[in-house]
Amino acid sequence: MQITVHFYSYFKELTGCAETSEQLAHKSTIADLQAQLAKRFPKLHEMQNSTLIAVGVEYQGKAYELQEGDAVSFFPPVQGG
Amino acid sequence: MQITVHFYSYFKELTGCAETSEQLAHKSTIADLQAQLAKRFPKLHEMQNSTLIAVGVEYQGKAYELQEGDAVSFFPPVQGG
Amino acid sequence: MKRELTVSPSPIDEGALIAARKMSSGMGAAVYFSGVVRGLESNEAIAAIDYEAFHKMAEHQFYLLFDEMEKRWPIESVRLVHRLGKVNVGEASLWVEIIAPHRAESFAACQWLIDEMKRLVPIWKKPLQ
Amino acid sequence: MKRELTVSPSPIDEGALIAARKMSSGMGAAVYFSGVVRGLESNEAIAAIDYEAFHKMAEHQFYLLFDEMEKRWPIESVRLVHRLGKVNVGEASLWVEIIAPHRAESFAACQWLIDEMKRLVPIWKKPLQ
Repeated sequence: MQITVHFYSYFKELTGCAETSEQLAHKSTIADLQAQLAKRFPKLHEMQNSTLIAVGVEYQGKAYELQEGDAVSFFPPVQGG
Repeated sequence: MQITVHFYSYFKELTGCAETSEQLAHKSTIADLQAQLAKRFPKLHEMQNSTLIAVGVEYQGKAYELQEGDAVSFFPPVQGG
Repeated sequence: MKRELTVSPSPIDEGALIAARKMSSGMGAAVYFSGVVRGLESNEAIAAIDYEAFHKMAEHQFYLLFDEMEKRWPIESVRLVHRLGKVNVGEASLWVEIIAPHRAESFAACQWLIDEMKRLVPIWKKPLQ
Repeated sequence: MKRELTVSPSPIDEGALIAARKMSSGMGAAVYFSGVVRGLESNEAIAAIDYEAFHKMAEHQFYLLFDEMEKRWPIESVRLVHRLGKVNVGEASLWVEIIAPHRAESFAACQWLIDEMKRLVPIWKKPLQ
């Protein structure tokens, strides 16, 4: 299945892109997606302990099971105000 | 010595006046002044546990030793805001 | 710490006060509190509150509180307006502005100042039907 | 609880926002917070901050916070404005208004909302020299 991936803030600099798409096996989780992205984006992988993850507009954890067409966002700690 | 006494808020209703003056012996304290006022203003006396007392623009306690010309104010708990 | 205190019967023009705000470039936080006369006092409908002050002492006690506030927090400026006389339901009787480097101290100082005012500043209210 | 949320690059006109305030007669407290861009960020002089948002998620997360706030406190109304894009030093990037019956809940809700925003709402800043 195909998943759209978005990066925000300085994660765009770390990956060199704002958006990409990944092919994943059926029933893959966010953790699986992260493992796959780690190979392409080692600098993103280094930030994994401070990475926030959303699917659509909701926060989700690493165990979240992805579905075809999901838009997953990775971003650093937020800083509004 | 002569002391000016002011009442504020509903203490004016309790005493029927906004201002009065009292003759006191030299070295009299606020407690002495209160005892003297209690005779004239029994309704004021009833409120003594919730009475705030100032000399000039500073709060003072019952042991404060008054001086000729002092302006003493008696008032109920404040309610600004 | 800059101080600006107004204890007077004039209506509080919050827009004009905001427009006159001055903050140096190190300041990141402005907190405001507007206390507005409610239509109920002790569960009875009222039309207004009449505020009475021991004016000279009220100002003195406010300045003492400003002195103490300055010792406790790195506040750049405080402005406080308290109305006297008749204040109708829906009108502001109290307006406070605290300007500080950061949010935490601006909120803490503003709440402390109002708490202390309610304990120490000789102003009283009488509900008017 | 009434909600009004603006996440946009437009400057925040605090005077106009105050002038548009609506409070029912049971409300006694309005608290405001203005967050202003400081001239120093991590001890370095800056000229502005560039705010980036995941816009759709930011709005959604703000509304989730408003829902939660309504459960916790008897708030009549919340208005929140967050700027995006370049905000110069001395300009407000955040403006919040909370209207409630009493002071304590208005302060508590306002502080809670800003704390939670800083934890959950996807907005980021980049200092500009």
